[in-house]
Amino acid sequence: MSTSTKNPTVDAIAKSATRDKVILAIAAPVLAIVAAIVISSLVFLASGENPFRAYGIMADYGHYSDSQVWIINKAVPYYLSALAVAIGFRMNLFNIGVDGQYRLAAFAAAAVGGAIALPGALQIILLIVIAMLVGALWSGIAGLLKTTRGVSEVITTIMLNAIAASIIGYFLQDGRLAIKDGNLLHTKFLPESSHFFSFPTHPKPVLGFVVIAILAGALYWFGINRTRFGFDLRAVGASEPAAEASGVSVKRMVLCSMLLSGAAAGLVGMPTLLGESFQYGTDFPAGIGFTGIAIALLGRNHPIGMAFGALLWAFLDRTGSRLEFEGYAQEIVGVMQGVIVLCVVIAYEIVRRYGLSLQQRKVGEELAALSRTNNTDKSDKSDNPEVSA
Amino acid sequence: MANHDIHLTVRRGTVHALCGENGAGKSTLMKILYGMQKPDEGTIALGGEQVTLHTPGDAIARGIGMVHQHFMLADNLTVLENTVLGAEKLHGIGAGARAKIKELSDAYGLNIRPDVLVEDLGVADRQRVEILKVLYRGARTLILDEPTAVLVPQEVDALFDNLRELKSEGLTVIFISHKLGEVLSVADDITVIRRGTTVASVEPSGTTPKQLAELMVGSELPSPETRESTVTDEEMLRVSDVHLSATDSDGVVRTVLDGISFTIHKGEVLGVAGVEGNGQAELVEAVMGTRRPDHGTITLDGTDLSGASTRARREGGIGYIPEDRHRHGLLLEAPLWENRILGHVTERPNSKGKLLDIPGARKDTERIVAQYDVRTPGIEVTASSLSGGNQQKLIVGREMSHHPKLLIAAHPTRGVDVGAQAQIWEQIREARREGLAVLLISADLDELIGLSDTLRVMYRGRLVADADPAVITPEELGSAMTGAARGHLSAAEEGASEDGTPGDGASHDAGEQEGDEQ
Amino acid sequence: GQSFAEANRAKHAGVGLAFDIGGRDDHSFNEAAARGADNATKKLGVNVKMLTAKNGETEADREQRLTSFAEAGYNPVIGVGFAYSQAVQNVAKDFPATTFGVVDAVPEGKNVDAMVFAEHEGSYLAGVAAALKSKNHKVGFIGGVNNALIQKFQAGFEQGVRDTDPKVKVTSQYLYPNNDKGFNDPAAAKAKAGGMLDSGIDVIYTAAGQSGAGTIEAISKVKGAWAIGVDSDQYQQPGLARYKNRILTSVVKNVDVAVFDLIKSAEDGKPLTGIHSYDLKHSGVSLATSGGFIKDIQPQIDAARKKIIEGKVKVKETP
Amino acid sequence: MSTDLKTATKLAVPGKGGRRKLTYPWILLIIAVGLVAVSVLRAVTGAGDLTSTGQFGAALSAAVPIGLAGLGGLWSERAGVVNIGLEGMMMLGSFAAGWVGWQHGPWAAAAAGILGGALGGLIHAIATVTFGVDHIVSGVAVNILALGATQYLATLWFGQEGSAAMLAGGNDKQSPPMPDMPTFTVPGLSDALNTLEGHHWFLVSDVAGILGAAVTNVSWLTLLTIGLFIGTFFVLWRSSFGLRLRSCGEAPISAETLGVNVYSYKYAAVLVSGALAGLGGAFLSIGVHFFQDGQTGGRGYIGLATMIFGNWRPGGVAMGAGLFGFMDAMQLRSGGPTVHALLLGLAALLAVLALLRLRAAKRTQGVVAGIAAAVLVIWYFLADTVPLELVEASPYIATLLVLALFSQRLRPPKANGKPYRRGQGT
Ligand SMILES: Nc1ncnc2c1ncn2[C@@H]1O[C@H](COP(=O)(O)OP(=O)(O)OP(=O)(O)O)[C@@H](O)[C@H]1O
Ligand SMILES: Nc1ncnc2c1ncn2[C@@H]1O[C@H](COP(=O)(O)OP(=O)(O)OP(=O)(O)O)[C@@H](O)[C@H]1O
Ligand SMILES: [Mg+2]
Ligand SMILES: [Mg+2]
Repeated sequence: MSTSTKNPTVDAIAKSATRDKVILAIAAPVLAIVAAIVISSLVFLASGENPFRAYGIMADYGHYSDSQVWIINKAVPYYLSALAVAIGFRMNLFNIGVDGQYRLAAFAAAAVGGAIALPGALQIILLIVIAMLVGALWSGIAGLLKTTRGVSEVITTIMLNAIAASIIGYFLQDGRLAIKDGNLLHTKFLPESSHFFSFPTHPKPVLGFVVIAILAGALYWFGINRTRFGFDLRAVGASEPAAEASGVSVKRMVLCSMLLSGAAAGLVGMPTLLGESFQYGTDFPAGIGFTGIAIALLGRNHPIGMAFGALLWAFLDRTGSRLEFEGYAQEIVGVMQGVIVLCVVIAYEIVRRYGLSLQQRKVGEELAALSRTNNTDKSDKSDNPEVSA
Repeated sequence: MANHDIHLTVRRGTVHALCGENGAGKSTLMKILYGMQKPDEGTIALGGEQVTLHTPGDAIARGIGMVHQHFMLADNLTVLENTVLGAEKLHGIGAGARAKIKELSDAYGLNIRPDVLVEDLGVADRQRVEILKVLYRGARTLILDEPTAVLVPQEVDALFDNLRELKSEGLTVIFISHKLGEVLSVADDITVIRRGTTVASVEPSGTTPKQLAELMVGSELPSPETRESTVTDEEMLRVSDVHLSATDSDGVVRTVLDGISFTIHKGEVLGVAGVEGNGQAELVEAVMGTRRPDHGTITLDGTDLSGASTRARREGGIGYIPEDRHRHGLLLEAPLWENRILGHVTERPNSKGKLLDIPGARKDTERIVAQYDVRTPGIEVTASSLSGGNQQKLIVGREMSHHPKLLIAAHPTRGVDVGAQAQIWEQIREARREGLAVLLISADLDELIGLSDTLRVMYRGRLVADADPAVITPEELGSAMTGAARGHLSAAEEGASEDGTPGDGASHDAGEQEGDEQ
Repeated sequence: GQSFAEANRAKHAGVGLAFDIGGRDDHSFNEAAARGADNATKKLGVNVKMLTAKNGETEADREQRLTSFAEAGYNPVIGVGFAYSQAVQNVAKDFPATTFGVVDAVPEGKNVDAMVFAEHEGSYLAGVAAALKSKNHKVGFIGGVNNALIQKFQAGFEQGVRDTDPKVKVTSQYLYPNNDKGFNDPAAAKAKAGGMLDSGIDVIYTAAGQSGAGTIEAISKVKGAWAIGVDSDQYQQPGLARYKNRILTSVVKNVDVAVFDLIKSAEDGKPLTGIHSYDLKHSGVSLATSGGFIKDIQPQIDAARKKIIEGKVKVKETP
Repeated sequence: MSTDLKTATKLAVPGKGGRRKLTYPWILLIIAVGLVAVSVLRAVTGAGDLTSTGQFGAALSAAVPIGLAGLGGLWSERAGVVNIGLEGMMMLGSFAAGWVGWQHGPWAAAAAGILGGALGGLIHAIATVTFGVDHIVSGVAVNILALGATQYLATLWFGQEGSAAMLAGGNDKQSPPMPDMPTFTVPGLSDALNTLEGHHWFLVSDVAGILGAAVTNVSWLTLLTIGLFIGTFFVLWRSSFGLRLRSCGEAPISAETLGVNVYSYKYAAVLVSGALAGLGGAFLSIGVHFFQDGQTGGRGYIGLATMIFGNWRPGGVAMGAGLFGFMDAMQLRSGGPTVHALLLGLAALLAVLALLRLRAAKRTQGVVAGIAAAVLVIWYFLADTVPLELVEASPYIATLLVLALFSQRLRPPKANGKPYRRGQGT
């Protein structure tokens, strides 16, 4: 990085600034994880268990190939869900409705997929598009209500979750869009052509949808950081009035990002539908939308951070049930997850604030140093360092 | 460090003025006196007794009251609630308090209505509520931080009458202002602060404003005077018959702008004077397109922009220096180079097609930093770590970099130190020479008179008067701002007596016959 | 790399019992299954390991649980509840040497024992009892979730009432159309039962898992009204001891018998596979008599039972 | 000084129209009109449960936990802290109540619920007030943590093989049962009203049914809740403590300059908020006699919605919770047919709205409302019940509609959700 100022010390300063930035970026998660481990250990100890044996069991069980495949497969929907949440988060929108969106989307895709059979990839593409559209439609209601009526999306999406569940319930009945299979009700099975490919790993395959998840993550990163649209989106998230004044139509962006978030949410159910269950039934996984919120918080909306978050979550899921097998209460995993999220958000805030004041202090010091070296300039009086914002 | 080695002695029963340039540390010093910030070292003695003030509560308990530079009122609470807040022990929060407020209001002629919501009050009323709050707590020492910044000269006089009355009752007043004339007229003692330290204590009797100014900045004060006229007769912006109404939270529709018409030519600076809240901010928003007028047209350089989006307007050549840079001008937690993109994301060098051109934006940010003398160690630091003046220079640089046809400058030098102020003025003047049209809104009447080629006065959402900056005085302008004078104000006597209808002043194109300054 | 199973070659470890949410002490069919396994421990000396589902589980979680058992050498591995249907079918394929059992579902698989119960037959008897005991000639049915399993209860009950006394009006309602919360929401059942009681219904049969406690409580507030329990003999449950005098009878599903049968067959080296229907004839379902409240109508009930066993009455599975 | 200098934008057109203040006569009139309307509806549709004592009793108990959560939200947000963690605080409350209740009875359970919820509030306050974490983020974290903690502790404390709790009827998901919470019935009056209700006289029986609910088998906790609502109004709007607390939600920096310790008021508000939500959770456990995993069922979120619905005022929250409780009780108690009857009521309401809109010269809105009313009437006559799913969703749809129609008139505390740091004011 080069700076405009001719002063040689400045380059060094800039370098140290980058280094600080990196250190600070890692500091938050590290701080959080250490805190979470400490607190979880205390919980273990308080309930008379040996925390280290538990961690040992988890680490050991997690490293087997079947665990790893399981973890990856489980992390894919988590990741997509986190992505959907993060799109909203980047502009201060809180899409709690990912849960309803992905379920409605997966249900619609399953219903259509069971009814028609297009050849080859066409079918898969169609189903994915349908899912994204339905997800977007459902979140769009919240977006529309926010932009036209000013209703908080937090509330509307909560309501829409419940309504989505009822809609699915209405159609998921024998004689409507579902068939009866023992005690279960589900949509017709998808034809062979809608089965997504998978990687033949050992002993179970890894879902091919992981590729879509990676692509979606890359697209998210690129869209947010490298496009004009992404800049507008981030601008709204950083400061709504400033974005408005800069020419961004905040309402349009709200609607857009709500739609995008819903479309991403539409993908959440797809790995399961196209790779595992091939139908949408009463036992279709629910609640991934809420997990997505936790993972987006954990990964600070960063595509890589969220990937780690999703894997960590899946790891805890996997090894938690092993703990149960070994005589621990698997519910400890819920405590760990809660503690991790809480620690992460607090740690991140502490580090952010520390970083900000550090930077302001540095800027002040550097400017003071600069003005000392350029002391010839007598009218130099704006160098009063600003420390408090 | 905001303050160091400050020595300040205030005598009981006097008005003590504190002067210093923007960011000199006056407010910081007062916040220390008021217990809001803690000094790293040093002592405060009150009536000879050493005190430590940890919180505003401590200060209040010792009879110190403060009226802040920015109003400290809760809009959705009534005047009564705002007044008794934190001092409920004195007279309760009911009838007792109401009686006490009435008593104080009558005693000092404050005209307080205790049961109105503060959000329904005007600026001067709010200020009186602030003073009432202090008196209600029985303060013996009043700190007033730039109480006159938002007042017109007539209101300032009234305020000073109030201060003299307080002084005669034995109260001590510490008074902060940039306006040296005011300071000399009301103060018994003056302390000057520069770069966070006291540089002098002077008596008003033996001092001239010029001497005081030199003490403040350490050099001569720059003036906003415009030297030669560059006004052309090519029309750049034409606003005709704009009307804007707004619905507030209670569902009441209010007219905010009414019958606004004016023209700005290439190379012309049109200044709009007015007490804050009379519609200037909304006028700016209407021209920027962040608010949609009910009717009326806005034409820029022959193109009708009335229905265009803000972005289209910016692309069409409108540059914007917003009134509140923290809210409207910057992404405070983003690095400088991202702030450089803000507002011009669709234009080169910030983007190519739909994609951002990050290297281009960075490079250009470095150019702006160098060219506009933005003092920063680099372009990676966040905007919030820059001082106000440097933030403003960055904004000015950014807006100028896209060669606007029209610059909307709302309070371009507010909160900016003198050096930066001079630079900003110079940049506006330079661009004007090259044919830039400027819509200037400012509360600083000297700046307004000095920079403008044409002046208009805004009152209750209308352009009620116009004036020739070459001859107008701040006092005359101020009286027009209170609505006392209308029509054309070029000669003082006529201006005051002329009773042109409001629409009259608004509809005729003052700019056209005033290409003849200086 | 290596998979867990490869790294941990299994020996015979005992019986694996995987519960549905609710867990072993759910006072319902999980508890009954646990009783069967405990019995096996007592009588056959086998080791039993039990794991419980957590809320919001997915297919993957259930499969993992069953796989863990199979990998660790548990045999047979039993999934309690129809939620395990698909998981058993999938996992059974991977462990052909292990016998899998599942309660309330009929998955495919050579090494799968599907244990299903004739809930409709038991419910028919409950219908008979309700019709005979109702003074207002109005009885009610509350289902937790409107799914095929619970519809069997409804169908049997309604038929039993109708066949006994056509004048008696049956009102059947569900707590939730398709939300498993219905098995876990006593407050909802209480409100629903309240509505029924207000409309004059005085016998209510609730097939809603844990939610049933809500009905029983609502009934305890109304003189002369009766509750009919489900799955286990609810008269005997410590949690409901206060209301036991209002529990007319319970339609008991003898899951314990089925579980014990499977374990025993496996210990004997001839593991049961295929569909095993535990019906009235095979004492798979029965009507509890604790409290003696149905003593007076026992003859009619026995007569109805006989007709079903002899095939003279065919009980429908759907309403 | 020219005393009449005002902000022009505000006073350019002197305030006319706008929101009429709801005075007591108006409120009474609205209630009366509502009663008559419901009676007519009952008479026309024959849906007797619409105004029965049982229905209103159930509505009241459904409304209490939601109302307490909403009131909790109100406390916290009036002090400027958004509390989406209400759900988690309710969980903690219902868990604590279940844990204490089976050993020490329902009153101790209520107290434990309050403490449990307050503990959740404390966590939220530490994160948001002390550490300045985004309020919604912290709230979500509290919800996740509370869920994990209650599930874990339930297995440990209720479901441990062979423990006393297990023998008393507890398991991994559920606490052992606790004794009944006493209820009160006004003797005589209750029976009289009950008789009156039985006659099915127009209006008279309806009113009797509704009043009957207020005097028959009412839990003392319900009474306590009503007291808390009234108390909240007086504490927040009529005491200096309340004034300070509200000032922290409107203008914390101003409050700070007046010597108000904003942090401690925010802490107090969030703690009370958690305590109220916790009591709401405890009400659930006490009502069914035990804690159960998943018992809160999203009521914390609904409480949040009623708070917004109620415009951050106790009276409004009570109304919102009442409406929600009414819908919930109705769909649970009598299902399709009664909700079907409501279609007609809704149609009538929409027709009135259509007329009003048309008179106010808002043509499109009026026409839309009119068409919707017509569709509902047609629906009413074509079907004789509504699908269970629609019934189930009706409270959520109702909330959504109300928010969509009236959100513009809401006024949240000005500094709600904004970060506040001491000494950082300008
Ligand atoms: N704790 C601090 N440490 C260092 N610098 C600070 C601190 N607090 C404020 N500052 C900075 O010190 C400078 C003095 O600010 P202050 O508000 O006192 O100026 P002022 O003299 O009142 O100016 P104005 O005329 O604009 O009101 C500002 O640049 C401010 O950002
Ligand atoms: N004088 C009173 N006596 C008893 N209860 C009251 C009284 N005043 C208000 N309440 C109760 O408290 C609630 C307060 O509601 P709300 O906050 O809407 O009152 P308000 O009159 O609009 O407030 P304000 O007076 O601050 O404008 C009322 O709905 C009522 O239940
Ligand atoms: Mg300042
Ligand atoms: Mg200042």
